[in-house]
Amino acid sequence: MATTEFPALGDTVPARSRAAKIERRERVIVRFAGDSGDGMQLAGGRFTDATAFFGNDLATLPSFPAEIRAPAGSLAGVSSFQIHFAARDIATPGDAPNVLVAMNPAALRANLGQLEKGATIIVNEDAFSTRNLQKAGYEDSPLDDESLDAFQVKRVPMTALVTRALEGLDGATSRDAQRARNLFALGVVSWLYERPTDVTERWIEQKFAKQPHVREVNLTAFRAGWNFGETSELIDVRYEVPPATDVPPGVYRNVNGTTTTALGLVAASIRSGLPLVLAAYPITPASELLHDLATRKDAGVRTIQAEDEIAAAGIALGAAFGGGLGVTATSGPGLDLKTETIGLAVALELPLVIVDVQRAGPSTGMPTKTEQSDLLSALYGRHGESPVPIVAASTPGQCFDAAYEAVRIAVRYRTPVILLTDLFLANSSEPWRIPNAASLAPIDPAFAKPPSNGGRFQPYARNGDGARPWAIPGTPGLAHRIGGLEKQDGTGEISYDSANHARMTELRDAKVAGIEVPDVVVDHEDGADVLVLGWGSSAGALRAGVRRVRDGGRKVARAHLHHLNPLPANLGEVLRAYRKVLLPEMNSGQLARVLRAEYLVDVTSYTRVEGRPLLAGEIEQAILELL
Amino acid sequence: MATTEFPALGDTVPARSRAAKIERRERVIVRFAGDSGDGMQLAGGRFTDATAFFGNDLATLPSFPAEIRAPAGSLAGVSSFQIHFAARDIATPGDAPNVLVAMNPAALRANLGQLEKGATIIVNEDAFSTRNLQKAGYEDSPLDDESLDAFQVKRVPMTALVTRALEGLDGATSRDAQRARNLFALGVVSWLYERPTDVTERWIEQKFAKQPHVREVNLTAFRAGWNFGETSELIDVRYEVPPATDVPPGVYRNVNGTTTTALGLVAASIRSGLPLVLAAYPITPASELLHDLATRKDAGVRTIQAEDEIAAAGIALGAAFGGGLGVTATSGPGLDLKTETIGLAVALELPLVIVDVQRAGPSTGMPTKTEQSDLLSALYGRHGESPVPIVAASTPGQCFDAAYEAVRIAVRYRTPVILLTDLFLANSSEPWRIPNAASLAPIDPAFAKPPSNGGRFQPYARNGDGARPWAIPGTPGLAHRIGGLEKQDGTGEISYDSANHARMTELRDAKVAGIEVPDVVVDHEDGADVLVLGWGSSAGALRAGVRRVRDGGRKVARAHLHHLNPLPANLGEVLRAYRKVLLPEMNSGQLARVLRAEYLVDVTSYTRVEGRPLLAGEIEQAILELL
Amino acid sequence: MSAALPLTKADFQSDQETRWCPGCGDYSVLASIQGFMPELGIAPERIVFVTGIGCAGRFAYYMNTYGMHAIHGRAPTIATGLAAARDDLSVWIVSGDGDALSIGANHLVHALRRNIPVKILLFNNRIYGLTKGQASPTSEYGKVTKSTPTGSIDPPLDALSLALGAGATFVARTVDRDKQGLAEVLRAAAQHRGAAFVEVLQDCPVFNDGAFDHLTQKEPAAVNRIPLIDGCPIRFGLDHEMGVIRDADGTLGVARVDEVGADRLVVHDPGCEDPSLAFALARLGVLGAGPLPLGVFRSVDAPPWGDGLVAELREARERLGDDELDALLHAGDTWTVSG
Amino acid sequence: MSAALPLTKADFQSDQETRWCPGCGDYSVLASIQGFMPELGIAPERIVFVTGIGCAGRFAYYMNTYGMHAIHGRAPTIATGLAAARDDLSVWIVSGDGDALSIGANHLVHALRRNIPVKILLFNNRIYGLTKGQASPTSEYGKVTKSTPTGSIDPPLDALSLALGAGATFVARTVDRDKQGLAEVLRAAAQHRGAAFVEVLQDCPVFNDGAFDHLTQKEPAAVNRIPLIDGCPIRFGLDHEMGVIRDADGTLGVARVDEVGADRLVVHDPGCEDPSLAFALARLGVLGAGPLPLGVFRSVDAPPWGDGLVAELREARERLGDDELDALLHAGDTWTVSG
Ligand SMILES: Cc1ncc(C[n+]2csc(CCOP(=O)(O)OP(=O)(O)O)c2C)c(N)n1
Ligand SMILES: Cc1ncc(C[n+]2csc(CCOP(=O)(O)OP(=O)(O)O)c2C)c(N)n1
Ligand code: SF4
Ligand code: SF4
Ligand SMILES: [Mg+2]
Ligand SMILES: [Mg+2]
Repeated sequence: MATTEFPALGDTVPARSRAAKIERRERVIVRFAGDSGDGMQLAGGRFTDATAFFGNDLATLPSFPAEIRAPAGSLAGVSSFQIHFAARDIATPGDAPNVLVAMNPAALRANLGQLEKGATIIVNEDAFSTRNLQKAGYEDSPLDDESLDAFQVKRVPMTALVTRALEGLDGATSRDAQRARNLFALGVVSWLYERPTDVTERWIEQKFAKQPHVREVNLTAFRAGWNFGETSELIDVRYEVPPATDVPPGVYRNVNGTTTTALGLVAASIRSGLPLVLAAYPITPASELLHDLATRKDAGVRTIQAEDEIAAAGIALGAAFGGGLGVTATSGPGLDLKTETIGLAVALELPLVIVDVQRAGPSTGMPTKTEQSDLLSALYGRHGESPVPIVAASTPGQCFDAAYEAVRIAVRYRTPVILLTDLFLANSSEPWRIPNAASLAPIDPAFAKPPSNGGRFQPYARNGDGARPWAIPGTPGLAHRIGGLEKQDGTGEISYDSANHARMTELRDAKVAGIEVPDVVVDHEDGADVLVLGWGSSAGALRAGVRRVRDGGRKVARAHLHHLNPLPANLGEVLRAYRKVLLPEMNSGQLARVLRAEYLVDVTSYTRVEGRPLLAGEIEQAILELL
Repeated sequence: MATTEFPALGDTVPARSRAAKIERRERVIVRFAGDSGDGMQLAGGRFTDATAFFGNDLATLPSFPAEIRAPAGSLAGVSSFQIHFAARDIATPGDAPNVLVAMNPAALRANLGQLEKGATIIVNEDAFSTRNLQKAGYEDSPLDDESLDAFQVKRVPMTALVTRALEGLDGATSRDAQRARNLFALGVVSWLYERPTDVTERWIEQKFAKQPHVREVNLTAFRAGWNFGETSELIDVRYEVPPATDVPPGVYRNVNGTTTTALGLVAASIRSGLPLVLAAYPITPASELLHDLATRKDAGVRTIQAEDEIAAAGIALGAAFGGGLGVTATSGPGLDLKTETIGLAVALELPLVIVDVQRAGPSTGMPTKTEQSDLLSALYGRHGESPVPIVAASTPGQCFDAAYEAVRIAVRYRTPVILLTDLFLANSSEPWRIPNAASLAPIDPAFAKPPSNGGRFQPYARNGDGARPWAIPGTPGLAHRIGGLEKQDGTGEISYDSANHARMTELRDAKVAGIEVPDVVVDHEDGADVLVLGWGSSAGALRAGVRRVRDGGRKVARAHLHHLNPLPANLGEVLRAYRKVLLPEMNSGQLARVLRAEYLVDVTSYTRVEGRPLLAGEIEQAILELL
Repeated sequence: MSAALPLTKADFQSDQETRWCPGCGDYSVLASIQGFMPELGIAPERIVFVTGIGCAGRFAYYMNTYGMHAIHGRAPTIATGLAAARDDLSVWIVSGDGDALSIGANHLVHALRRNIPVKILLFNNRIYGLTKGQASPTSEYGKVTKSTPTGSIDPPLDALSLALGAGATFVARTVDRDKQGLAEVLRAAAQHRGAAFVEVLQDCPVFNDGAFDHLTQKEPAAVNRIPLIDGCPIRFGLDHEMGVIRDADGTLGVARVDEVGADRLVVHDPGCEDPSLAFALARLGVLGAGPLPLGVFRSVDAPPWGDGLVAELREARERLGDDELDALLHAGDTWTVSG
Repeated sequence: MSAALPLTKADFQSDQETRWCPGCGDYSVLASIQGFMPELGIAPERIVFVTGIGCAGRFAYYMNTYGMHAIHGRAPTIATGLAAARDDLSVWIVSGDGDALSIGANHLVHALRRNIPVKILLFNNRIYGLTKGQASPTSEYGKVTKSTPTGSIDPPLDALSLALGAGATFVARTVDRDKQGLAEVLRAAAQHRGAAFVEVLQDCPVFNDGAFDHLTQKEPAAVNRIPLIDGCPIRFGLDHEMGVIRDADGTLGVARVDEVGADRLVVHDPGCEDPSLAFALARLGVLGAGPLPLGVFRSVDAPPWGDGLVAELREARERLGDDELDALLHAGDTWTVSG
């Protein structure tokens, strides 16, 4: 098999710098994989920062074991972090890794299937004990048979090397060596791709400023990894991935969708002056948003862990009634529980933002896997005629705009708004071009003022947007009572009148249907007669898939929806302008149903319900089949 | 104004039988209206029974004041009962009454608007006191101005007459007179339409067997009313509505949809041998089903008033897990709360029946008004890909079949089934041709048997229907664990595997899509190129509307859906066979969305969201506009 | 318009026609509360009534304050959100026994344990009124109702015991027809900083007529009401001839004072940190035919939920403008791509 | 196959790999319960474990009985339905502090007040484990967790107080590492006819490490465990030098026996009708650092919910065939239309 033997630990390697052959690469996909305890997320995160600094465009995708805690070394316990970086604008964390770092047999086995042929595998040889091999379900070591022939395997005795490196350090224990293996691996890969070391070292120094010992251990391990690359002949080529040039200018930061969603809400709160009250009940993956916002008291944010999702929705709605920016965040099962309260918000016509970080269903489903299968439930999951606007985020960075937009609509139109993101967006990261505050659209709460004329207040009178006054407690002269019973148009008093009910149903409907949303923009090419339409987190995969098709010299158009209710005014026209419309979704074709009903257009559904993001490759195939 | 003066109470009328002119009528609509306290529902109910016995076909519609208790004599406090009876098969409680019995000014005012021109109004003139007139918002008495000129008004001093009639009875109080006015009115109308008196008198005797005084009071009042018709010249014409001849032979009974739903469930329980466990949380109008089944312990029925709707669904599901026939019943807001548990049932693949007695939404809406606006929420109101079969009842009598069918599907396919009825079906009654037990389709629980071979039990293995085994606790050798997490195909063990999730999603989908449902039957006429399609309680109105159009010599086809998921296999073909498809719904066009998405057919929606049943007249109009 | 102080009962009466059944206990409670409100000296627009669904829930419409008639059982969640966003309002919840103890019990429990700054009034008529007469969690065992035609098989919940079990800092009980007792309890509740839980026994003449006659009809009331007075030995009866004592086994019981001696009487101490005393009193007369303690069972001062937090956050927010927002957005590692 | 009696621990071990974190208290509890089950002499297929969602919720998969891993907080409703349809099963609920006391508290309360024939085990680790470390309703005030980085502002709930407030007929507490204590409590719970509520204090080494060390580590445990023994004066401490007494104000406290005298010690009476005694004991040591009563707080025999009803209905049903169904369908006034 194609492995390079590493000189036995006995004969020491002279630490001379050697010039390894350098090859240029346009794009590279690296995946760090190990046991949950191996700190792969940290290694990946650091590598990402260095890469961002270096100026590559990138996209990352962490993958954690299922919420069930798994025994160390088992397949179920494997945790991985994938980064895709390139010299040009990229769209997804990538399909098949070019390099896999496998810290133990389970990590190797769990990830082998997704590697491209000829990929490089860097394994921690020391972890391939019989015990670990068994845990991973290996009869005998894959390092010793032909099973890895298709790959470039680099066997590195990381544990031994780290231990040796730490010998110099006094007080260093074997536990330290165990703990620091991930930084050794990070060092190796950083060397391999010529990542700047200072970024990582600075981070280590800051992070462990208060724990000098830990700091030293980590620094030593990281440098040992780098030097290993530098000195050993084991790895004979280095790869150069020049900085991206086609990225729009601006100040960037690397963020995942959870952070941007939080920032979008905070920005909306500050710009509108509305106190942000986030009420949530923990649930994977939405909990992260609660965790993030809970740290933002200094931004005036109040977070409340409610007793359940029903309470969380009620608390957010109560805050809105009081003139706050009421937000509640959850995932599938929690959305089910909030439906009755969302329906109340529809009747009350108060601003309320419901963030649904979608995960794989039905029922408890697969809580750590992604999916976009809550669309129909967001649209229709309430009894009665109960229209709710829906905004869907498309990339980690775009979550900021989506969250901000959701608030804008909720406040301007006095309505609950459901913001759909998903586990993939929440966890994966990309460089985000930071907007500046002043450029953000204003959000005016426009609270109702005390009547000058002393006239009778009409809580259900409507403005040009079809929105009613937001009259908050404490305002003299506006005291009024509202509830979930049908209301008299204008006065808001209880009414059981047939004609009035018909009219109110129509008014609620028209208000939502009339929300101003931008036209959908089509990335069209002359001659293209196939449109690839998408929504949500598949944006990246669709963009990449389309680009591959175009790189192959074929013509295809692309458009992505951020508003799912109401739909852009020009959408029908756009759909009819193409011979075929391909609509890939991570569900059984939910948006397709909506579009077919709305426009009677025979869109072609491409559905994958596998609890994973779509891949650029499969999209490319799907498109080619239509051309 | 066209009223006949009644001889002043002073000069007594000789009690000679006189032959009033008799006119023949094909169909008559009578509405009894009075204050909630006036016993109009009782009067109407008795009149209905007599009419049923007499052999007319009929349909009734009670209408109660909103759940808010209203002051006596106020408009909000008006309660009414409408009966439509005829010499031929009829379909609805009727649009505009020919006769209105108004026990007080409020009753008159509240109902006047719906009367046909020239209708007869029988008023209790004694109730037209200044106080009552004010309560009803009348400046001066409508009996004394021209406002009623368009009608035949019969002023009857009921209170005085009943009082006088009771004089003979010792111990009779003025309270008795008050209480018995409704039977007097019943007597008058019974005379007017030649209803058999014995039916009513027998009922009174049985009902008040234990209270001789009350019995006498009621009998006296009833007879007094009859004799009043017989003796006074006030009413100069009687109407004869000959027994219906085109009703299929069989044994009939007059029932509302609540009773038939209950009977359908009980029948399914007895035929299948499964213990019926109904768990519900009170809510208007679904509470009635709980009340009915709570009286059926002798049929082995267990009813449980749960702490909330979530618990009700969980209890029903728990009963199903234990091998019971788990049923839960609710209305709109309660359906919202059950969604998460229904989703669990989808994952567990256990039989469960959810009855949703629809009412006007959104939110609390109008709890005492009818609507069919929960369809989309029943179809899609759960996160994730979570398909659930849906059965919809069409008439009070048909609720029996619908309930039975829902159980059949749930048990055979091991799936939750949502049965949609509505407030109108639950409350209104019609003669029901009683099926006989032996003719009902068998329902076989087919519980899993202990493995003969001692082989390992596969809780998620599937049979030809795509259904899994129902292995109930207590069965040796089948002990297994199931839950809401995604399961390995076959073994049912927890699985996070992508391909398996895709496969399970597909299997769940295919199982529901593959449910055997009968083809939709079209009532077609040669040359008809317009199809009127309906679902749910509008069946009667559509049938009547279509008949009117045909009576007018125009051609139109009609079909009604009882299965909304899956839809009948031949539906697409049927829809495409017509130039236009008219789809009337008591919502904003929910089924229309489904059909458009499913078949890309441009169905024409006719929607009324007024919290009331559709009227034959408006359907007739809608059809004519399409012809 | 902001009603000029001093306020009158009229300032708290809305223009909505009350729609309860004739003789409903809710009328008395409404009148008492409207009559009491001026005492608070809080302008009507600073007062909010949040109610659940039920006859009791209609209360919101009749108060000329801000009000929300929410959904069934969820009023405490709405009130919690209101208290999380605002610290300048007087928030009141009105709920029924089904609303608060059946579908809404979870929210009640957590509102109490968090000690939300809100007054919670539970109108307990031991029946479901609005839905026309089903059993409620407080209906007696064996009770025949529309939903339990052969008698309920569920033992009833005791609202006070549950509230105390949840850690409520203020717990009281009164009856609809006792105008004065109601006012006293409301006064105490209004002064309490945290969550004040008040059970109001309320007659439903239509579906559970006379459930509390023994506490409201002149004659029996004098015998059956056990008034709880802070710092006083607990006595009751026509001439206070009865009293509450602690038996040898530690439980509470009633006895004739002349038989046991006045010094054996339990002295009422609502301020006691340990809720056990209040709990024992609650168990002394769980709703039934016999004598029942009325008044304030427990009143312990404790910081309300998130005390001062609203103000703290307001100040934080007021310091923030576009510049601070920009800083926030740029937090962490950033880099610049120049065009 | 139906395991032939006598049963062994192995008969209750499923083939599923346990997936808790190393050192999780759930392992000890699982082992104890699997070890105890044979005692019941009930065939595994007649036993059902219904669990909620959470680490505790995974318990169902590891018992070789029938089991349902339901949805979050709803296990009591499933178990209630099971008990409503079947009277020949031994039904157990396993739940966590978030599952039972946060989202599921309402169902817990009603299952207890109804006295459903089911054993309810609440694994209380005072944290949300499965969702990776947020505060739970039993987390201490001020606790720093992922969801409360600046410290929780919610005072904790006490599971036992809530259960007693709900009218529970059987209430007990034990700790994960106390194999014997756990078995004793399970034994008592198994014998109880109605709803038996057992709080199991459970260590979560990953997110709330050592929360109960003072009750599990040899040294402090001897000092901090207050064993409750039916009919005995309540004593504890290394040489039983400490005891529980009732203070003048009626509340319970601890004191040195030699100082107060043995005869002043409270004698434990779990069978007392009045739950006040048990409640006082629960308040004596609400979860904290100090001494804590362990064992059976309350055990009062009362008819379980719907006692005999399942059998009664079964018999009714068994009398019904097509003829009876026909009669049922024809009930009331009918008439015949002949063709
Ligand atoms: C989610 C939901 N479930 C059920 C109902 C129906 N409902 C309205 S009020 C009520 C209970 C009323 O009883 P209670 O709370 O005691 O108030 P009361 O009418 O007795 O004052 C119920 C079950 C509802 N409106 N919403
Ligand atoms: C409806 C719903 N909301 C939230 C969740 C997420 N969730 C799973 S377990 C859990 C709480 C776990 O805490 P606990 O009940 O104490 O059990 P533990 O893990 O500590 O044993 C939560 C919030 C869920 N699965 N379903
Ligand atoms: S039903 Fe009872 S509680 Fe409701 S308004 Fe009528 S009397 Fe009052
Ligand atoms: S998170 Fe805590 S409770 Fe859950 S398995 Fe791990 S140690 Fe046990
Ligand atoms: Mg009530
Ligand atoms: Mg926990």
